[in-house]
Amino acid sequence: MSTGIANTAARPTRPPSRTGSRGAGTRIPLIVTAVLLVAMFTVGSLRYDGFFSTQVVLNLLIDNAFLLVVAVGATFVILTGGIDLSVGSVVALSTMITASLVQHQGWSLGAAVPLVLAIGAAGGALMGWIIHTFEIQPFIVTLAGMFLARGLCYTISTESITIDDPTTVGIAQARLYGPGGLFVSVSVIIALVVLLIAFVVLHHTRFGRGVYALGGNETSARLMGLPVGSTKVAVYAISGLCSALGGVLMTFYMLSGYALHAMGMELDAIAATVIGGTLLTGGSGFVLGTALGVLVLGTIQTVINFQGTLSSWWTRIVIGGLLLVFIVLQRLMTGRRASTD
Amino acid sequence: MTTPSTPAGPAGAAGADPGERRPVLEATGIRKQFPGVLALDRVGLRLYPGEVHALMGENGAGKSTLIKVLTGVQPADDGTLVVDGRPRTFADPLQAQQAGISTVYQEVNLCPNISVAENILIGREPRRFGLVHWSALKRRAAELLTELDLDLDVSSPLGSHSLAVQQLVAIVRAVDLSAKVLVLDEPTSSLDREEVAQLFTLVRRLRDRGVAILFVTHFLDQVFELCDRVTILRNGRLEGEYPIGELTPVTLVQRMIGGELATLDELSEKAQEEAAERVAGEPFLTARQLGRAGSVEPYDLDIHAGEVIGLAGLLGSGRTEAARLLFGADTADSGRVTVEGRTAALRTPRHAIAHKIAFCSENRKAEGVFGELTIRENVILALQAARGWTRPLSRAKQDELTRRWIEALDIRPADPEAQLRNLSGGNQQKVLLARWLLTEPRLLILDEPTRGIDVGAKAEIQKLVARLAADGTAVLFVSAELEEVLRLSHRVAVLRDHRMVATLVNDDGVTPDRILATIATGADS
Amino acid sequence: MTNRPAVTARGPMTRRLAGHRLLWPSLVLIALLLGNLAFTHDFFAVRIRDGHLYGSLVDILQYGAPLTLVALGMTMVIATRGIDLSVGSTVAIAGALACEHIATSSDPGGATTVLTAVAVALGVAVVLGLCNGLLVARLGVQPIVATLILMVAGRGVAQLITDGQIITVNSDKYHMIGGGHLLTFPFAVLLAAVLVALTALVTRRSALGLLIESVGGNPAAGRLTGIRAAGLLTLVYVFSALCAAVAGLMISSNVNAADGNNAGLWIELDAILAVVIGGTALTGGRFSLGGTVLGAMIIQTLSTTVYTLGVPPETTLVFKAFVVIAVCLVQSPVFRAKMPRRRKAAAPRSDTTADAAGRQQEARA
Amino acid sequence: ACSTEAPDSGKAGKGGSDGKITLGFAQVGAESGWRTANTKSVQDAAKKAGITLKFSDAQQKQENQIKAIRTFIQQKVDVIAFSPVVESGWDTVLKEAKDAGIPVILTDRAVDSKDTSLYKTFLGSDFVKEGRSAGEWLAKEYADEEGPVNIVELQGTTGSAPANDRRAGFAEIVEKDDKFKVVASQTGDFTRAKGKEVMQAFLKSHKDIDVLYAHNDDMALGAIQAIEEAGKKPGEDIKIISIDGIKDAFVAMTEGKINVVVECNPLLGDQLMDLTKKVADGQSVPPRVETEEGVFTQDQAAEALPTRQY
Ligand SMILES: Nc1ncnc2c1ncn2[C@@H]1O[C@H](COP(=O)(O)OP(=O)(O)OP(=O)(O)O)[C@@H](O)[C@H]1O
Ligand SMILES: Nc1ncnc2c1ncn2[C@@H]1O[C@H](COP(=O)(O)OP(=O)(O)OP(=O)(O)O)[C@@H](O)[C@H]1O
Ligand SMILES: [Mg+2]
Ligand SMILES: [Mg+2]
Repeated sequence: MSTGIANTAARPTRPPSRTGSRGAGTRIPLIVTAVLLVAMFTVGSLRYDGFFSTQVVLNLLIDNAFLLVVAVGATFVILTGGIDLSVGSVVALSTMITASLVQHQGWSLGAAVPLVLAIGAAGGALMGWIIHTFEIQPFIVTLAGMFLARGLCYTISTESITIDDPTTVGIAQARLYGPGGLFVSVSVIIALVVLLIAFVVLHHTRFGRGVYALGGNETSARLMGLPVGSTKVAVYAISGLCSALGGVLMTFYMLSGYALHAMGMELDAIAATVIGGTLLTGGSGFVLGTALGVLVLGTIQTVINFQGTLSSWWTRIVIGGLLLVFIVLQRLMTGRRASTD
Repeated sequence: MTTPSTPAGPAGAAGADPGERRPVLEATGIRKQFPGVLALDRVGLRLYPGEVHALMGENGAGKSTLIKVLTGVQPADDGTLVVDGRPRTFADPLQAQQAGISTVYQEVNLCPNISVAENILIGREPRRFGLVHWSALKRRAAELLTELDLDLDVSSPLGSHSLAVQQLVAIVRAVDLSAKVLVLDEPTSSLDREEVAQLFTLVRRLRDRGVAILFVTHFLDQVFELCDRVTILRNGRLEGEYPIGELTPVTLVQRMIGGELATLDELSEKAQEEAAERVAGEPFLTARQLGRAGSVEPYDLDIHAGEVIGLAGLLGSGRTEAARLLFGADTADSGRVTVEGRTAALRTPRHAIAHKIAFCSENRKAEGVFGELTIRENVILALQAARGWTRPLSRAKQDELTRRWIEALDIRPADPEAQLRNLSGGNQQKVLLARWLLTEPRLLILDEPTRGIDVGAKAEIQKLVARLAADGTAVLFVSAELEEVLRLSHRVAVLRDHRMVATLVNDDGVTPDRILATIATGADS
Repeated sequence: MTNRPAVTARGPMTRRLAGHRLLWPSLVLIALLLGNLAFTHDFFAVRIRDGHLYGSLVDILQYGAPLTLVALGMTMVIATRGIDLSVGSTVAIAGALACEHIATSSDPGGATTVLTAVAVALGVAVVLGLCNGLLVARLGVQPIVATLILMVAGRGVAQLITDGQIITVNSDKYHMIGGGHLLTFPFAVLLAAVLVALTALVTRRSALGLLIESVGGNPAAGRLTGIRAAGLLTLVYVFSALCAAVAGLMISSNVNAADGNNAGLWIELDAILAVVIGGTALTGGRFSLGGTVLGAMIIQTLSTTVYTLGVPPETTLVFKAFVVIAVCLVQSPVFRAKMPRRRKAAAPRSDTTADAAGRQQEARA
Repeated sequence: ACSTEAPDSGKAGKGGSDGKITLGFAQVGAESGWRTANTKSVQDAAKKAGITLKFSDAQQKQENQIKAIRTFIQQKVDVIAFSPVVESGWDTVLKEAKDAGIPVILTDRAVDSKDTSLYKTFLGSDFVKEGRSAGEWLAKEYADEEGPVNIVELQGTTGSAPANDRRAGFAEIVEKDDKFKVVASQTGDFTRAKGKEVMQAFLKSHKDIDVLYAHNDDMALGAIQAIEEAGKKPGEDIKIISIDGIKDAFVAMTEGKINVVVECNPLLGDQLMDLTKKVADGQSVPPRVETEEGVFTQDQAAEALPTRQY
């Protein structure tokens, strides 16, 4: 079988250009999204008085801290090719449990929050376990989870529960001031920390790489000897945990627990993730993209609020329109055409 | 041989001196029933440390199933497995790996979305402070790749590499595990002789270290070159276990198929005789300066009706990519194609299909099969797509066509309604061939059409190609197996480094060595 | 060649297995209906009142009709690996357009008015479907975001049409679509049945169904096989929008009013659920129209059950959650295999995992 | 640097120089005809009163409303008004408004803040009272009759404030008398379609329904169709009580299909503009201004119908 030809001579050298562009290719959508976000912000600043200020950017973070945390959790699940529809309801349930424990049962916040986080993580893990063990589509299992969590909210109370516990109020209203009177809330810090942790976990731990592998091809991941089952359970647990934490942040934001909080937030979270460049089929995407996605949604909202002349229906149409423009530009600028023709 | 279900019979005792040594892996009485198919019927297998053991059998004989059952991918219905003297059952591949059995499964089972380095080392990445140590990871992966003499950008995503490269990466991954048993299920199916040689060096090294290697292949010469003993399966049953010295290629094939195999030699003679006459006349298709930046440099090619053109080259030389341009699977960014004298824009596969060009991709798993659909549906799909959805083939017609091709290619199971993903690898390949043959193309582009196909069927397919050419179909034939290319082709186009360096008329003077020399020097000497 | 007999024995068996696919959804539906019977003894009673059928079962069919239609369109979209979130908005837009047209016309009761109203609604639905199709098939936007755009904006459009009001119409002809009767049968049920039957006929008698399943099953292979994926994708999104529009007409005509904000709210979730319960996987490929119909009926029966049992609204969702999960578990072959009685059948497990993941793999290639 | 400049320039552009008042109004959404009428009333009144209106629609989400209020603060409007989605959870953002020196007016629904200095006044209706009025009408209507009176209730969206309050107010009265029995109570999501669907199921599972209490007119209108299709006469076989008072309900009342409607008036635009001007001027305003609302029975319906604006 030996050919008598020197390996090095015959070995094809690949054109280097190809390698270079492919490596960067995965990051292009992220850059494009960021550029478009800046562009959108610039247009807003030109159009509206008071838009061009650092505090507006910070408000974007203050107002979307909980969504960011929830979307980060959703990103883990989506990266494995799954989906978690329960996040919005779990957020609501967490606000409800926190509020009722603190307000009605007289628990301290320090005791209530860990319990809520544990419940969220356990609920997520349970869903992940069902999905994995019985091979049921994640859509249905998490839809049932969505029903269950929302239903449990109602069984706790159909009324909203106001929190006036001083610690909670204190944390909620605490403002961390920076130079120039700029401020952020505690939630913003928490959300950014979560984002950072998620980034490190996804890109620098075995578990995180397993998440990508699982999303790339589940059968292969199994055959490669990766712990597919526990990874799956873990991503849903993380999603549950993030939702619960998002719920806690929302409790701070609203200082109340309410069964109708976070209605439809699962769609916002999924949309933010997908706008941020993560593929719904799994295996490809960045958690930083998700953060950009959240900011895109938030900026659209801010633009609408600054406009201030839109009727209810025009509000919706314009949100849809801005989203459309954004998505289409994003598509055209990343330059990838559909694989179909 | 007469008592196939007891591997400890006379054949085993006469092995390549397993002697008193204890088998590192011993399976007995393995049974595996799929709905409607008894894939394994009381099969046994013994592997001794330091041997290379071939597992042979026709397509669908049960080789892959046996491997999956042994490594915990699928549970067995019955049977025992003893590893290192301890009875074991593996619930998943991870447990098998932990017990020292490392496996390369048939088809590439890696994750295309993550980098080459990670595919090699995922699950056991080097870590620092609990975090993945990226630079060490890349360094280690690159080191491992050099063992197979591969020089890749290890941080590029695996999916951007050709199937052959992916197959090598899968092997590298498996070898790295400090395994006692290494199982290779058709690892050489898309490799060139160059890579095969490298793989064999590696395998021998491992064998000398005392690793037991189970090797599945359809290449007889590889078996005789490398293996010490052979276990043969036939139709899910154990045919027997033999030291390689007891067998000749002919007897091996006889045991596999339970009959005689017609020889192929007359084919090549014929091809060579006809070479000159086929090239005469107007070409069916001409390509002028057809190329694509970063993939193939512009090339010229004429293909005549009734002519078989082989593409030869080394791994990654651009054969696949050259062929894809002619089908519009990748869009060319330079050059011009004419079909029957008229300019044709082959921008998408549909354009090409409209010109009666067919293309059978080398990557059957990703670009070929529709696993959920039945054999019948897979077979008629290209024809149906060409007709459009409003003109469905009648069911009777579908059944008739499917049955015809099931018979012609001996596809098993012969049930048109069987789901494709349940077919063995070789049988899936046959279904793909049937799909395109059915469309009666004027130009048939076959990229590694005999990948994973057993000896018998390979001969059938080669004959079929020759017959098609005789009937006026032009064929572009890409194969890693040079002998096969030479046997069939009237002319051979040679690629090197993504460039077409020569087109040789396949007369008496063309030998594998001459082609290899052409590749090495970049020109026909 | 010794195992050939076993292979040939497979023919009739596969056919029986195909029948099995709908077995579990059917059993679930029957169980739910029987559960109702236990609480309301004349639950199955169907009488003739005012010359048409009257009874709980009839209600389930009638209210299930719009959901069935939406789910019908959704099935085709999901078979191509897509998802259509915009159906709820399309429902609202269609109802709003038709009612607006009738309410502002000089002859609200006239047949031509109603016919043009229907035509306008369906025409606009085609445009909406084309928009979705364009984004997905031509621009390659992920279906969930592509249709999210219309989901958000569409409801605004519906409200723009109705000016945020609920438009009441008084037109017996229009009421026919969703609330009328034909030969004692609810017209909506007949309409839905005809549309389902037509869809089944067209997809299965022509090659459409096969091509859709191929595109959904392995897009990369589909491209190389010469399937016109873009055309098919556009087609299914248009079809989905059309189905949603008909459902929208039914819903608005049933209550003689168009409600831009609430009509079809969250119907996309119910529809997807119906499709999934019916056995079509969200990963695309094989689809089952029969399963979808059963799924829609299960969901509608579940709602009716909630009313019949008098489950308080606060616990309704908890109840639904448990039923949904029970339905899924019963349908899951793995779960059934793991039930103590049938231990050894645990085999399919790894196969099914492999399948699902295998499909995902193909998607990416 | 930009952040310190922006507020000043904003201030200069707004209320300060041209003397026009800017009102930021954060609406709940457009979930019903009632709400749309409410929005329209506010918009029209603002135009009439020469007030610049910054309108924001929260799509029924509290978080959106909070965001909108933050934006108003950022834009330095003169007065903020909003209809809270729900009573609770406003303290933080209201405090920010207070810190920014922007007065707040609540419309339509109160908030439950302990700190009443966070807002200047409340303008709107009392949902509990509406429920009570409905119950009182029923008690009076059946004062002389023997029991039992079987009531079915169509609730609004589960958990929403009007649904909770209207239910509670009604129950408060009805529970005083044993003859009243609420035999079934389900949510109809405030919509006609759901109202009809649920009523149809009620009619099948309960044979002897005397009274229907619907939390809004739309559900009642849907239920009427179901009752008619079941061959019964709405308003006679089954008495119907409803809340809101939209035009269609009055039409139904004149046809004898609804017995009584408790009004919940959305037209508080003019009152709101008055309050806005006063608050912007720094005048003192009463802490609670209730809108004028009535209870309409069938005999009053015909006469009131022409004056209904929505
Ligand atoms: N999941 C499955 N369901 C049903 N039948 C199956 C399944 N997997 C394998 N089979 C059948 O089992 C038999 C053995 O298949 P296997 O893949 O082991 O063959 P093989 O010897 O590896 O063939 P090849 O050389 O073509 O790879 C075949 O008839 C195949 O159709
Ligand atoms: N720079 C590169 N980085 C990664 N992959 C590359 C690069 N250049 C080429 N490739 C891959 O190598 C392959 C080029 O070789 P191609 O597959 O056409 O060759 P081939 O002769 O058919 O070899 P093979 O036997 O590997 O199929 C392509 O599949 C392409 O994806
Ligand atoms: Mg095999
Ligand atoms: Mg190749």
